[in-house]
Amino acid sequence: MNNIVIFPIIIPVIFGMIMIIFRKRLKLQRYLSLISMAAVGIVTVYLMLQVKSEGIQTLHLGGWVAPFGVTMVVDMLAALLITTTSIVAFCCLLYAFRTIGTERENFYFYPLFLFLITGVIGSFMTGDVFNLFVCFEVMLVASYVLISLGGTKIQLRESIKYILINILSSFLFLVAIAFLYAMTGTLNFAHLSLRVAEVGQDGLMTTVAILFLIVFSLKAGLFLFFWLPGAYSAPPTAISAIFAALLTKVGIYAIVRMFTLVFYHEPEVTHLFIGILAAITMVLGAVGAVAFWDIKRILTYNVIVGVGFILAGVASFTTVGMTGALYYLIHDMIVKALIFLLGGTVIYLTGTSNLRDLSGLIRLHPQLGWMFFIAALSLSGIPPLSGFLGKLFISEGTFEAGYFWLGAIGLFTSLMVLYSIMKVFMNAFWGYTVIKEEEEQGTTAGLLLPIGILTALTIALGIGTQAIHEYVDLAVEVLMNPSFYIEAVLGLNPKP
Amino acid sequence: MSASIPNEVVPVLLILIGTIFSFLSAIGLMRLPDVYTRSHAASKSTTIGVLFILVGTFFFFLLEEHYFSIRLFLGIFFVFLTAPVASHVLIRSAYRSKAPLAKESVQDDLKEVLDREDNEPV
Amino acid sequence: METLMCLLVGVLFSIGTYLILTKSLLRIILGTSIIGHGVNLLIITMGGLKKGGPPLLGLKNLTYTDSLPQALLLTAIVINFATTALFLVLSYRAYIVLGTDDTEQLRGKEDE
Amino acid sequence: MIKGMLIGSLIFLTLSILAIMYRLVKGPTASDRVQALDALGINIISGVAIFSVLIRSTGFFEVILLIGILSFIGTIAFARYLERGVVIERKHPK
Amino acid sequence: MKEPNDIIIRSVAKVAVVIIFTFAINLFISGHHYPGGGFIGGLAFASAVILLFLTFDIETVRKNIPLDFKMVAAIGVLIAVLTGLGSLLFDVPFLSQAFGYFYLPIFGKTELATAVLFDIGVALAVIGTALTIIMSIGDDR
Amino acid sequence: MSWLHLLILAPFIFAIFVPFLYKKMNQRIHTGWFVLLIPLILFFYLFTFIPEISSGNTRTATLPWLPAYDINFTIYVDGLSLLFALIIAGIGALVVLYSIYYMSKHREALHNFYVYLLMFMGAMLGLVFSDNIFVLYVFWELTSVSSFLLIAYWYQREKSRYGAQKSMLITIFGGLSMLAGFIMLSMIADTYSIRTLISSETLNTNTLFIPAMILILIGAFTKSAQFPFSIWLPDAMEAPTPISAYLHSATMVKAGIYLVARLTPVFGGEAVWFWLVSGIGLITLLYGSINAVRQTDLKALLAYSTISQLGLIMSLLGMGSGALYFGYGDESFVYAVAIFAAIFHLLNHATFKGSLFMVVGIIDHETGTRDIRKLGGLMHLMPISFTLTVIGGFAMAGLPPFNGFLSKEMFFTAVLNTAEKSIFNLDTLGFLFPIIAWVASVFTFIYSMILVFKTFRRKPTFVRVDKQVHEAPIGMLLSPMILGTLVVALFFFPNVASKYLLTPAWESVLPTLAGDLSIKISPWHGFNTELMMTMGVVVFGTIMYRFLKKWYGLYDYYPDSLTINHFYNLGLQSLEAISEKTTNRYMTGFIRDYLVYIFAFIIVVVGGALWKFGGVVINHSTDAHVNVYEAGIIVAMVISAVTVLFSKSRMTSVIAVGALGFLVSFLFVLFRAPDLALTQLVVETVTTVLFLLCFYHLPELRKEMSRIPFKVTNALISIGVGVIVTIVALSANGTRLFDSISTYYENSYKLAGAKNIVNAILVDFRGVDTMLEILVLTMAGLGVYTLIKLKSEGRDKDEGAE
Repeated sequence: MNNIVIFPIIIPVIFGMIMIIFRKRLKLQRYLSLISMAAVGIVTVYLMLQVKSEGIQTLHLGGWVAPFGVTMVVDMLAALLITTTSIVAFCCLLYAFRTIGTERENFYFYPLFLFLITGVIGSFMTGDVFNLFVCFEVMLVASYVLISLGGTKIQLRESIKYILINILSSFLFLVAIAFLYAMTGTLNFAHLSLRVAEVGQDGLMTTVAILFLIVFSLKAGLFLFFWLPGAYSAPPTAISAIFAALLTKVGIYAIVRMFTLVFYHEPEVTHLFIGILAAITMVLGAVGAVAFWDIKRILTYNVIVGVGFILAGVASFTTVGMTGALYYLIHDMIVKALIFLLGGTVIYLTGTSNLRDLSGLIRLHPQLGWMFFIAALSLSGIPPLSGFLGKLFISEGTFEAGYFWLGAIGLFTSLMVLYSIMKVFMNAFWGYTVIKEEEEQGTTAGLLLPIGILTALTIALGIGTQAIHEYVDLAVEVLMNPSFYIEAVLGLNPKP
Repeated sequence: MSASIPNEVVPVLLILIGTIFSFLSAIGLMRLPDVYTRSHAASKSTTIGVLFILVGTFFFFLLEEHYFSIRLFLGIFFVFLTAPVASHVLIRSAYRSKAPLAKESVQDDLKEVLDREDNEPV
Repeated sequence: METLMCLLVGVLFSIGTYLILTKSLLRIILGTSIIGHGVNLLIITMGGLKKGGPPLLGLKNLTYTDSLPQALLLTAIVINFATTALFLVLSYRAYIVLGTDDTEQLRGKEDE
Repeated sequence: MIKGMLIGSLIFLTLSILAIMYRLVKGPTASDRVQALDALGINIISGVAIFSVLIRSTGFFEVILLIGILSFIGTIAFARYLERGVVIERKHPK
Repeated sequence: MKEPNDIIIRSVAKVAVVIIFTFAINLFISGHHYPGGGFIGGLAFASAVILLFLTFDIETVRKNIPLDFKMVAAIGVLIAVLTGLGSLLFDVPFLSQAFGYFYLPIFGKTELATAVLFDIGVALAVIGTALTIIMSIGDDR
Repeated sequence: MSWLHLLILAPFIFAIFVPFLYKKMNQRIHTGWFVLLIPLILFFYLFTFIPEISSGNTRTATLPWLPAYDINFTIYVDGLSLLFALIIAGIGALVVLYSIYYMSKHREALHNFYVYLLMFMGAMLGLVFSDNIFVLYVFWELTSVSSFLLIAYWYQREKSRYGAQKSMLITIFGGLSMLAGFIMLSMIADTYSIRTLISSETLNTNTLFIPAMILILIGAFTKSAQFPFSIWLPDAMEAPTPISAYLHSATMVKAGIYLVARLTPVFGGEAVWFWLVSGIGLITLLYGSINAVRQTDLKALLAYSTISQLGLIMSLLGMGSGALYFGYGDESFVYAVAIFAAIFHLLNHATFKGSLFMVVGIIDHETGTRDIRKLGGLMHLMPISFTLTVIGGFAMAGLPPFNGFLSKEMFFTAVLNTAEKSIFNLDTLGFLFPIIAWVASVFTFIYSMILVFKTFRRKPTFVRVDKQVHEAPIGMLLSPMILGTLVVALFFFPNVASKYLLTPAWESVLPTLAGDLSIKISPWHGFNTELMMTMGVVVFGTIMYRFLKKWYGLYDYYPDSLTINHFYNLGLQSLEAISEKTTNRYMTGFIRDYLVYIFAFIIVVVGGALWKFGGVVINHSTDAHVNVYEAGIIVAMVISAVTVLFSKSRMTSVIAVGALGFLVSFLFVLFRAPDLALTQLVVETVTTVLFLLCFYHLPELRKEMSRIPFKVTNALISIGVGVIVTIVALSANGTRLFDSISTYYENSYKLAGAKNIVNAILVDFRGVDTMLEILVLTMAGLGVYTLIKLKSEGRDKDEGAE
């Protein structure tokens, strides 16, 4: 029992609710949201350290032992992800202060933002498949509201598509849970794992596994990403940045969890299938990224490529591949938020997202330009930035698993990513400066801080990977050996 | 078992009667020509039917299980109170939304009133 | 009974899917609520039907039906309600602002 | 015997429900359909009641009352809508 | 079109609303042992208010219930969460509920459970949300 | 951290201070003077290594970077890396010195320039010293990045950006393929260390060996601008001339050569390696030299000449790798000379090409143009430059008394030797080697002459408008003069260099043969075939140069549309166009299309999985019995659902959905779920009211005006979904493998003090679900509120403003 585990989930809820009550006091809301995100950050870091020193932390909510109650489980994977989440969210929040506008602030932007974080963190921590559904819904409903917050035409149009597809995927999720429950009679991941392991993964179980895969693919944007480009380009920058950083990652996390803990018996089927989907995703994402001359579109298609790449590592189902996937997951959360914030800043400064109308920003905004450059390199996994190690290990993992085509596609798409993102850089920042200083639409004052933090992070993560390797290795160890997780949750054989 | 037969039989008979009423009203609902005539079937006999059934149920549990259900009692009261009103409101709305009368109808008392209302400047 | 329910669920899914695939927003919403019913019935079916009395301990039953799917379903219904309400209002709002309820006209290519 | 009678009643009730469904599908006006819906609600009340007797459970009385309430509210809402096109009125429309 | 009079429905509605309120509270309180609970009770309560909206107009109702329902919902969630947090004071897992039997002067032997407090939160949240939704749409012209 | 690490990191560290220095000091002192310190210090420090390394020792030092994954910054100094490092630091110092005069401190953004330059220098040093393949890769990519930045130094120019993008795409493509190759190599050998790789024995038995080799070679070829990847190099000439001299002739493009040389002990002796390296090298040699003649821009000419010379070195390395086929013995030494020649020519090339670039920069700087057609007669105006050009150009053409002659002779020796080999099918194709070499040499001679004479001889036609053309300042000439001196010095004292630099480097390329080589480089070997070839080159080259005008037109017959450049441009364009087309094809923005994809995917995948893995299990045995009335209710439900499907009025649909809801809750009652029935009812009613509220505004349902295929697709998909769900549900129902955990909850009165199990689960056992669920509800409420109010309040505000 460790009650700290619950705090990352409830701190945002409590603060958010308080903010709803003090709706008209915007300054207070800003402070409160910042405080709560900082608190979440501290707690998550504390939890991460605790997981490292004491093993997997569990909390049987309400005191009901697994599998009867809902158990919150923080293994290293979850700990890493929630820590990254809180950092990224903190930066997006800082960015939002300057850009989101009082109108949205008045209409519960901060509470909704915090609830989104609750949903995301909850999804990372929960040890129960139905609770995962509920946490997904928390996240999704928050995102529904955030995406439509402001009610502009494009927002309304895109949010209809987004919501409809997500409602369907929620239904599918429920259907999958129902099937799983009929067959196994339980909901707890650990217990499910035991029961599935006991009877083996027969044809029907594999089918259900694939159904789960489809559900999570819809959320993660794995192959079924059609909702993603539109939805991510509709809302304001701070919101789309947090979406890009977190939402798809939750789906990825769910796939990782499900297919390492429960449905890991038939990797030639399920994981190969993930690999195929990942390959298609990468190709289509990269194709989409190079196709357009619009910053937002280029960035959103890059999100898709990232998803495919991470799951390529997962598909390999080797220790190396998983390590890579994990590094890349963390990297992707940071760098996607970063690149979206940067792209958003460019749009904010110039008022256009069409690359053909942009030119020579670097003369007036050198810091912005260089940070964009670093982010762009990091995005395509150029060493020694944070994406490199992930890329290396994912490729190695796919090779080890014998999926050479997958690794090759991964590497080649990273070149296309580089092309697409450098296109942005070269067209927006280089060239003759067309805008005079007086014609500037806005300043970067205050926007550079969150961007700077994230840039520093991507550099630091690249060079200082050694600092987190123990954590990642621990996470992978748990992923590759489900028994650790099961023991920690069900207490069959408590860890020494 | 044999001693309890009268206790059981009466409520169950009530229920059966109620069901028959309901069934008749349903047939009425199916067969009658227009919304106004059907409302007779829908409101009157359905209400009677449901009341029989509910009372039967009420007594069944009272006699058999010695269970006095305040909820059921409240339910009977509520249905009795609202069913006619609902029917009334519905028919009024039907009339105002100009649902057609059956061909066999001979009289439409409110026609003039409504026409006058419609022709008034708003 | 379960077999029959599975068939019913299949029919509800079919109809709901067809409605969702049409162009009118309103039909789409109705489609989601029909699929929603299908999902609900599926969940309760998957828990096994009529295995005992209602899950109320005061009623002197010997056995009870599976209570867990019921609880899950309750949560699911509520969440479904919340999203449906949001979706409904969103479509309504979208109709007011965009002036159409035809999803084909919501492609959104023209202004990019 | 008793059980048979109750099941018979339920079957009767089902038949009524099907009859009501006929009306609901057929229409022809919206009022007819609302009426059918109202009748359906009341028939379901009966159904629940008979079912309670059948399985001798007192657990469903809340349902009976609530169907009564909600069927009423639903009917009123539909009636309002049919009559005025508005469900919730405002004294001072903008 | 002239406003049709609503005497019949209004007088019945007043009675009905009282019954529904009572029933809603009953559903809510007895939810721990009989069908019902915070959610159903809350929504039943909300449906009573909806009935009021339907039979009267929005301004009248709002004048009589001058609450910001969003705040009600927020307070509801807060109560639910804080109930859970309360268990931290006793060093038991989050959301641990406690129950016990007490002899109260009038009610005799009564069971009190913190779960009821949690349920109050649920009910408030549901009421707040349902009414927020209904009133927002009802307001919009 | 050792001094060696500091050596590599010093440029990076110093780069951080450059912007500050620039800001504070540039008004008085050119920033280059500060920067110059770094390569000078490095050069002299590295110089001190020569005695130790040349005596056959090596040095290593390790700095942990990612010890957890054995990726450590291990430095390995041997002959090869030291030679490269000396070139990097030496030419680096000269280039910085040259740039001080070349780059105006008033007009140019010097801080950027020097930061990139230092970054490159550090990266390049890291590259040659790294023992760990992945660290090597890190530096490899860093050189690509810094080269990208340097090419686009004048980022306003369209052409600079184009060149930068091209070089980056190609070199990073190569880098990625090299990475893949490295990964495979490390998988085979289970090590990341080059030293260990070299000493591993049985690598070539693995199936991944050849793929890894080819992938790594692609990396090396792209970097060293080998055919057909060479196209980036001419465009890279958009960089400032010091950069062209440094990166794109002397150092960075040699990285590929370095890599090939470095890995020769691993891959050498394989037929694939031999043919790829030497074959591509020769093709590049020919391609570069032929194209160089055609150029009118001096820098472009030099760029193609660089390509050609790189090809020459590459082919030498390839031929030399044959030595490893034989193992230790006299046979192998004959071929091992090729490697020596490669190393020697590499050094020579760095000297003469560096000086040539610098001179061209001077010409450009003084005259304002690099176009050969406009230039001419500069000999008298710029005598020193002319002298330097003659030195460099003749060395390039392979004429005595310049170092190029020596290495060219050795090259001819190598090709002649190779042609006589009887391994790797050389007996049939070997004759091509000398022919290609000779033809390429002729062209090399021609373009060298063009460079020297077209620019400086002829009549002084060139007149600059704004100022008098005159010789460059001495500071600018200093660097090329030093290099020119070296060119001559190397001809006269080649064996000094051989002893201290070349032989140690050679020994590290062929460690198994080390120790016994004593190559005496001498300009005179008697009248052998090599000399005849050289003379042939001179004679034939002179003739062709004389009649250049006559045959120059032949170049025009080669269509532009067949150049690699054209393919590159076309490729990129069509990549974008096709991508856009494809993406727009499926990303229609029409939600129905997306849903069709999703549903179709579900049907195919889930159905396929069911069918393929035999998941269909139909088993009714555990089913509850069906009562007649239940069946009736279900029929009623189907009827109401179908009504929704076919109704043409929204009221009917909503009423039918309402009826469905009622019936569902009745089913819940029949299934003994009172709580569910209650919830379902309330939710249904509230939803209905919401529907009615929104209806006031939404339009009446229209008849679906759609084409028949549209409807048929929809129908098929929806039936498919229904069938799939049914089958899976039936199967899942038939495979109840375990008892549910829910029996536990039946003790809820004891456990939680609740008699209503469902409620107990909701508020207690799974309380957190409920907590989050009301959070969802609250958010939905807020969402509805904001959706409706935010817009209208905004509108109100606008109205108030008007």
